[in-house]
Amino acid sequence: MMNQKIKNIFVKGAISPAFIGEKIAAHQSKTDIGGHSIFLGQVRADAVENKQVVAVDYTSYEVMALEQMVGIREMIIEKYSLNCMHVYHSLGRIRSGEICLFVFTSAPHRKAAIEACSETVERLKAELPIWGKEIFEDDSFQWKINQPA
Amino acid sequence: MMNQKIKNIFVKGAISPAFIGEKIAAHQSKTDIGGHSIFLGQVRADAVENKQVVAVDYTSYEVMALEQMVGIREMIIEKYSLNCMHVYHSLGRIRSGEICLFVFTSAPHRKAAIEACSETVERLKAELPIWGKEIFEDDSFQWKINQPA
Amino acid sequence: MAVKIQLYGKLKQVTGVSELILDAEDTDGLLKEFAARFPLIENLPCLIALDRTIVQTNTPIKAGQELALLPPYSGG
Amino acid sequence: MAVKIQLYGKLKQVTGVSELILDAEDTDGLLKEFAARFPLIENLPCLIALDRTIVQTNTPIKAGQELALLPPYSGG
Repeated sequence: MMNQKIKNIFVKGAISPAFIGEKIAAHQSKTDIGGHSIFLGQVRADAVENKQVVAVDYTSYEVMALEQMVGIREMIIEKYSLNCMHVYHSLGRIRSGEICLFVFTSAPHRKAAIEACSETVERLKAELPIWGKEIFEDDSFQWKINQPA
Repeated sequence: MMNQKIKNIFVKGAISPAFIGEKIAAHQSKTDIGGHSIFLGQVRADAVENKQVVAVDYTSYEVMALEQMVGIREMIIEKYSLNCMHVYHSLGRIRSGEICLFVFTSAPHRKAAIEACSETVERLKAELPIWGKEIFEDDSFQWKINQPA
Repeated sequence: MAVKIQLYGKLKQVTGVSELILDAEDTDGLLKEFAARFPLIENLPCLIALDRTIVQTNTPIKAGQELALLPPYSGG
Repeated sequence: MAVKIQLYGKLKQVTGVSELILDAEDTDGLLKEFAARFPLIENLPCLIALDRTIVQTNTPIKAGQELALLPPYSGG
């Protein structure tokens, strides 16, 4: 694992729709791609006992998360013969309605791109050491618990 | 079917990455959404007998396609309890590397958004009367044949 | 009965027209007439849409109905 | 052996520290020491990462290894 190139997936703050548009545009020169699949995680304003979530504060054990992601990336790119895969996860306080996760897979045919994207989302939720603290409007908080798929 | 609101899905020419970014941005006020799934179809520069595809020219029996899409949309929004669904398909000449299909589904949780997007892509490829003519660099052409998923 | 049919995709390209008047009472008769007029494309797979819905079995044609001959779809 | 462990997420918040020195020879011993120091969080589920890999069974700790206590993940 140590001799693999480790790509950073973390971005400070929310992932902007314009950034996503730019990443899509960067693939128009790759004319062997036939399909892109994208998953975006957006912070929900859930209500818990009459209080509304206004933001999620994300932290990570970053060194470990990036190492784990190297293995996930390699395995999935090979399994689905992807042209490429890009993953971005926010750190810090992301407000409701903002995007905190961006997974982007590209392949010659749609089935591979779609299945690779879905599998990447499941694996990173299960395997990357990242924690979300849900912040309510009165500044109280609770630790997020991921639902199984 | 006739009393349903018929939404236009057709756009003249390629779908721009900036347009996709704008559509994503338009969902940031919907704070009950937790996940978006997006599929993008991109024109591949396939080689056929040493000639390369430089573009696909799309035509449709538009009135029928839009009517069929009403049924697909309603069925999938209900089946997956989506917050919303958006579909755009290009007409006219789309060059290799450009985007000709944009399917965008949003739901409170990821599984519904992802499965709805995938099912919409399969259904529209199978059920919408749209035809692609692959244009080669020497202006010769062949009619596109869709691969089954 | 004279019925107007729309042609799409490869059928439009090969025949060189986007509409055609044929004499037919039902959808099987329409296909037979079409094949007689354009024998070279007899082997092209094609679907008939009657009022924008695909018909799978022979169906009588009524005055004013919208008819179209469609090659296999290749959108997306 | 004195070992330094990193704390994350709820474990960091509840203890109020991001690092801790504990005396342990293996990962089970480490968990026992940690529970003795912070009895209130004994019931919190947590994983041990040894050199950035989760260990599922009791594992001896060697000098210089990177240790971390991790609550259940909730990224994405």
